[in-house]
Amino acid sequence: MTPAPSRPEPILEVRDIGKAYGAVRALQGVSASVGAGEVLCVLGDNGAGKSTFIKILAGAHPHSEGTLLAFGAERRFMHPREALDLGIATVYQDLAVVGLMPVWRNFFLGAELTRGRGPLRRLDAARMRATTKHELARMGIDLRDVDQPIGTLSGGERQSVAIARAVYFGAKVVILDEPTSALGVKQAGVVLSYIARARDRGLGVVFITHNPHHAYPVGDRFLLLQRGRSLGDFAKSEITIDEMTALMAGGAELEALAHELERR
Amino acid sequence: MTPAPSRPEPILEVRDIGKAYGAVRALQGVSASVGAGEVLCVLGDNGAGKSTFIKILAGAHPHSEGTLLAFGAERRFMHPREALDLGIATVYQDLAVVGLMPVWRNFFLGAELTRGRGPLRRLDAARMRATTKHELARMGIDLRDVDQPIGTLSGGERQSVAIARAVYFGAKVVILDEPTSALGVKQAGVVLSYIARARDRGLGVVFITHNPHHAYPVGDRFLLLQRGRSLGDFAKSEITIDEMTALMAGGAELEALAHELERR
Amino acid sequence: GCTGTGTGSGDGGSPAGEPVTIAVVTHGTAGDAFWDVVKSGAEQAGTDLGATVTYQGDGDPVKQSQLIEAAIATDPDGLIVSMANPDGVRGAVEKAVAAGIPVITINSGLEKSREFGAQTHIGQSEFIAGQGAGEKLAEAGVSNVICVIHEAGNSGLEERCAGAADTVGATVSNVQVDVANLADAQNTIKSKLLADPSIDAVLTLQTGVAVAASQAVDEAGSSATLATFDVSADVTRLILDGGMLFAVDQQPYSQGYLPVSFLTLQKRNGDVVGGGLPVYSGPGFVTKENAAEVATFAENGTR
Amino acid sequence: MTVVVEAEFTDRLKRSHPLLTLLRRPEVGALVAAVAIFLFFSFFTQAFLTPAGVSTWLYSASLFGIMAVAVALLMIGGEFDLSAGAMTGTTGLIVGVVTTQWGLNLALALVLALAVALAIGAANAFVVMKTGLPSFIVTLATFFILQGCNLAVTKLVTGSVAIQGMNAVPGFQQAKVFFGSSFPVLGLEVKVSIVWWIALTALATWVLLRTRPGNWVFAVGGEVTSARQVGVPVFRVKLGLFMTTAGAGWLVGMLQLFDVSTVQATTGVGQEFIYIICAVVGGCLLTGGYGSAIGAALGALIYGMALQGIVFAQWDNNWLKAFLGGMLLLAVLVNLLVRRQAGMRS
Amino acid sequence: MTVVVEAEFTDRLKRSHPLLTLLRRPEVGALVAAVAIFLFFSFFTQAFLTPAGVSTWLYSASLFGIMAVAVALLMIGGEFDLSAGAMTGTTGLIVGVVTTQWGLNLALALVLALAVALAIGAANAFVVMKTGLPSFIVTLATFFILQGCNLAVTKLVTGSVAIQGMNAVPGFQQAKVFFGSSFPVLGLEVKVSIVWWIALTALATWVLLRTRPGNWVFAVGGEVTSARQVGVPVFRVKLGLFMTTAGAGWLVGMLQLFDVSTVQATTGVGQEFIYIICAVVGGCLLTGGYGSAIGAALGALIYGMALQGIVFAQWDNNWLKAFLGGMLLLAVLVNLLVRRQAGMRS
Ligand SMILES: Nc1ncnc2c1ncn2[C@@H]1O[C@H](COP(=O)(O)OP(=O)(O)OP(=O)(O)O)[C@@H](O)[C@H]1O
Ligand SMILES: Nc1ncnc2c1ncn2[C@@H]1O[C@H](COP(=O)(O)OP(=O)(O)OP(=O)(O)O)[C@@H](O)[C@H]1O
Ligand SMILES: [Mg+2]
Ligand SMILES: [Mg+2]
Repeated sequence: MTPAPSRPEPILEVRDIGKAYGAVRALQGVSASVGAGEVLCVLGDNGAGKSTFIKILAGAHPHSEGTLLAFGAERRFMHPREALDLGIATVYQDLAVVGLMPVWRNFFLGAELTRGRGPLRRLDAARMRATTKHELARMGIDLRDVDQPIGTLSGGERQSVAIARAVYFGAKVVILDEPTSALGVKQAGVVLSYIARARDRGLGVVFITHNPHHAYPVGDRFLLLQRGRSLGDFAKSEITIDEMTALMAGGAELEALAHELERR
Repeated sequence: MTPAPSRPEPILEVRDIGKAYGAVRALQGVSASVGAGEVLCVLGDNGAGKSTFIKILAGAHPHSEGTLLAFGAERRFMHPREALDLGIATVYQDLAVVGLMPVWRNFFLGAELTRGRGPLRRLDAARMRATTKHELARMGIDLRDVDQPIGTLSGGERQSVAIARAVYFGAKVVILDEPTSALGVKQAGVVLSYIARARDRGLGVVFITHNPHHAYPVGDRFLLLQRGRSLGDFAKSEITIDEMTALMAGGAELEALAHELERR
Repeated sequence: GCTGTGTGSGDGGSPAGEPVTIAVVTHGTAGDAFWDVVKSGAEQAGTDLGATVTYQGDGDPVKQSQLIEAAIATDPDGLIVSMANPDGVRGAVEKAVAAGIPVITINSGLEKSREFGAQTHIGQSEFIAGQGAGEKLAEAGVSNVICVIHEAGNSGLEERCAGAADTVGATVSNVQVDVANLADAQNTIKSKLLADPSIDAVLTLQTGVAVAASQAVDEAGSSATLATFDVSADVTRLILDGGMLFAVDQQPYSQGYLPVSFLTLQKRNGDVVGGGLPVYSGPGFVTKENAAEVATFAENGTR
Repeated sequence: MTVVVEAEFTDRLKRSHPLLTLLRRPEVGALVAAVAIFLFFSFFTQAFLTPAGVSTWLYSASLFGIMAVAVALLMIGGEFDLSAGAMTGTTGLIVGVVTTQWGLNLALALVLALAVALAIGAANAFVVMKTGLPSFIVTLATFFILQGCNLAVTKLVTGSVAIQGMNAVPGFQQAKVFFGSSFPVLGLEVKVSIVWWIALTALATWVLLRTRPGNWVFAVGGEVTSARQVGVPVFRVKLGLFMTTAGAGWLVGMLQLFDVSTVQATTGVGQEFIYIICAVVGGCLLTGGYGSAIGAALGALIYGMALQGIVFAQWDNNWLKAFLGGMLLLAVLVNLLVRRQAGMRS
Repeated sequence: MTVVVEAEFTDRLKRSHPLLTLLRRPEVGALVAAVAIFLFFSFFTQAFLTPAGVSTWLYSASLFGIMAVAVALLMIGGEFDLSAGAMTGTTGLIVGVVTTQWGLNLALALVLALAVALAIGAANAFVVMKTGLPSFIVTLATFFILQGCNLAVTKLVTGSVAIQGMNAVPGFQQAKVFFGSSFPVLGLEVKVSIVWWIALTALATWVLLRTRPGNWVFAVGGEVTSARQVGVPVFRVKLGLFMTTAGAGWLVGMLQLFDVSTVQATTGVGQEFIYIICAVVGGCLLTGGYGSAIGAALGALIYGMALQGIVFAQWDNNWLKAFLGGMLLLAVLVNLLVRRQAGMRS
């Protein structure tokens, strides 16, 4: 688990990358990379630019400064399709599901299974239903009915669908934006084990979370963002969980807080 | 901090309450109560019915079975307005903000400050802006501009606005549905200290979370839900954090999991 | 009203080369087959006489008034107005008269033309035309007539039906269809014929609807007599084939052509034509006898 | 390592009769409303159920229905096309003008008109997608432009505002077989447009429910950002939808042209809302992402039956619009009621 | 205990010129488009800038504008009212019929028409809110019903399709002072409707931006569940908006009636979309929650200027619709461009 002295070849790499939304500079001068079999955790305060960072990697927004390298070649994704085609699967913070569509259609959206050929090529609904049910069951979610609109699921159930989908389709890189935030203890555990397993299968994983207890066990490298800028990109050997927590919390007030809560 | 032998008079109480959405029984036979100066934590898996539970308390959905007592009188809220008027303020999981409206208008929505009287009664925009800025600053969020549409804030920033609003307006009871899930370490700490302070001021607090580490320090009573049913309503003295975590995770697999993550 | 910017003589041949601008504002909506021929007539007169003619139309009296006032603002040498709803354009017309612009009314509004200060009226009111059609149908001995209104609430069309009902001496019921959907207009007429087999005459008020009605009569297996207002190549063909009894021809072309030439003459030669009395542009009937000669004109879009 | 999962079902599902699943289809309300209107007019009028009567309202419904199905697809995909009505006029006028005035070969003229329609559809899609303006506004502009051009160009070329002499064009009778003929079935005179209507509804249903592009239509209409994020080719899907609608406009234009063998400059104006009404009565959401082709076809059937039924009933024609309005309201209310009964969320 | 907060600003904001804040108002695009159209016609036509010309297009704009402002409020509140156009006819016809046919006192007739309008507005709101049906469909049904009743009742009572003899009604001249008069200002003949228009725009702007109900309008249009959850009286707000629109319909009905002293059964039909166009050109979102009253007024100004400008320019009126369509597209594109320049998200 200790980082190998020679890091794997990066699959995704950004150099001095930046992004502005109109007048707001959401991200500037951030550099980081993730290799095969590596987990890059992105940590930071609210509004630090984490979602913006992964949206650039996922092709949801093109970056406005710096360079992005995917598999060694410079790229500027204009459409998520381009990233997906390279094997980069993403779970967005807002999940990217279509509320009115059944769960199974959401699961396979954009990568539907088909039967037959030519004009008779049609959806293989039975297989998609079964796969969806199975993949969700593996995450500890037993849905009564994969035909119900995904909008009627609870927040955590929806998140689980999005994660199961990304893991199922993620070919080379899986990007997860706060996947555990809405999850129960059990489901969060399952997601973490998924991340570990994806890593072990040689996938690169980019994992955003606010919970140092979720990040530290699975992460190999930690990118800390603050107000759109990088505080550094640390290997696990370079930082302890407590240092990390302190950096994320922006000071030592946390200890005081813990006492505060108990006082009445 | 240990629960007093005699519990305070309940402000909000439910008995055998239940709710069905069409064919889905989201909640059944749940009883619990919260008194002044008490924190009731609601814990449970994804889809356990936590959000449904608080939506009943908040008046967002009327319940379909059982009884709800507010301040000793039986009620069936048909509109959130009715709950608000009794001094019950809620932070919904989906935040209840209007994306296109400026932050300060969202903060005061439904309870706007005004100046002048009669036909000249008008919004006191300056005071609302200042208050918003101040209340958010107290939570550790420094917004560049309270006039920007709240939809352009990051997920956590938006959550902070919703929480700050509920705490500011909560007169008797504050209900929080996973308020810390999208928050950074610092902001989560601030929210917890808010809960503690509200409790100390004699407010009742209903607090939903997936994080036992967030729940245990501030909670007085713990309602555990599973698949729409109650696993029990425990006082803090009756349960330890580890028991609680185990109950929430539905077993002892968690230990195994922690090891799993480290293995490569 | 005289803009008097011109250099005087444009083309040496014409009696007077003085530039003349004439504004036409009717209550016809753009694309209406009848008013389109009026427009053609007015524009042709403009070309023939070397006058500039502008044409506008709107069926809503408020909007028509606005168009008239806009026309007044351009200070034309003459104004031509149709008055389906005389009260509605009264203010605007009187304003033009007060501004010294000679006004001629056309088509409908004969009764009020003089009162409002117009010099003369050209054309024939829709009601009179309807009466003419009614008489013709009465000659054919019909007893149960439907009158097909292709634009709900259009007062001109209502007047035509009312006029026909006035003289036909038979039951007349109005049927509404949508001129923008001829295929469905055909359905509606067919439905009506099926619902009431005693219907023995169909009076349409527009050429396209007339064609649709002839098919509807065929498909419903009805033997109803067909008649229409206005003329087109298809209608003359129907008349020649015996599929239609007659077409009322209000000669819209002259309703456009004549007032423009009158006003041009007045400007260039001081002639005030009509002597304060109305000029009737109709009535004309196209029947099997004269259909062949009318057909050639109809193909040019001038009938 | 595997996380052990118990997937046993609890008693949280009250009931789940298979019939109920069927009852939750979007078109079920429209079906009930259609049956009600059918029974009503069958009962209260003489001519409604006669063979001639049936073929009249079926034909009436088919012309609305073809467009309604296309418009429904587009609406499910989250867009409107207000130029759909005027398009039926434009295509008819193109064929009319180039054949009667310029003597072009009829088959060529048909292809030309189709090409123009598809190009306009593509232009709509292009402007909507590239500018992000709402399609309601963009296609409203297209509608105005088409309406103006229909009139002005027709007038310019033919000197009048309607096409005359279509049936003298060589090949007219052959083309009429496809677009304007009718044939007897069980004593009914069935117009060929009814065949087109049924075929297109079936095809659209199949595409929507059983193919990938159909899946994408729901996705782009339901949540366009999400669809884009999971890699759905949003632009291509919307382009296809706008072009389908335009193509349907061409088809209806031809059906009308060859039926009455004339076309006027005002053809189709105002019809665009009828298509939307049919789609909504048939259970499509105005906000997109939900609906069905069969529903839209049923919506058109309701509209056609009501329109002709009112005539059969010989009600005072001046009230026509008021009756239609009342029926529209009734149909959507029945629709709502049925869906609520089936335990759906509206 | 207090959490220490450093609220210092970082360099994450690129620029924040106060002018930019102004430039982000919804109506700014419409303002630019209006200026462009004004300059265009001032430059290319003679009559546009003459006093008579100005008062013509101002008057034309004012009638659209009054409704557009009301419709814009409703649209910001997340609803449509397609019966708004027919309502101008209904109210005018009510006054016309009861005074000229039944001899009712004019003042009473005015109040009666207003009451009917408000009741219809309330009925719209009621059906929309209680059934959850989209207002687009509900008010479309209302539109049909009004259109049918306008025609049928008018014919029934008066025997024709227009009201005649209004100016013989006692009190007509007095009422005309409020609704149909005009007075000279700096050489312009200013119709009183222009005063109404400006006053209503100012009032609507004040209500929207400076009062609690205005705040709620944005909220119910932007996110109705959220609004309900924070205690906004959603029903009351929507009720108020529908009634405001109906009331504006009454006002415009009266302005038209007393201007030309007649009203036809078809009055207002088809105008409802022009109001929506004006609101959208003025920067309102079709999906609700965003827009401005001034913007809608500017949209109406653009429309009025274009409509009359085309007349002044003496372009062939067959092309009128095509020009209007082109201008509509241009106006929304300019709008978009300006807003993008100002760094807004569309
Ligand atoms: N579409 C947008 N338009 C304008 N500003 C935006 C937009 N999206 C994000 N921002 C701003 O950019 C900054 C970074 O946002 P981002 O969503 O990347 O934060 P984050 O690190 O993911 O926060 P969180 O932990 O709360 O999810 C925030 O200040 C936010 O207000
Ligand atoms: N509007 C709805 N219609 C139908 N079913 C619903 C609806 N809302 C919730 N449900 C169902 O009710 C159950 C309980 O949902 P609820 O949102 O209360 O769960 P939760 O405990 O808050 O979960 P989470 O931790 O994931 O937020 C879930 O199974 C969900 O699918
Ligand atoms: Mg984020
Ligand atoms: Mg929840």
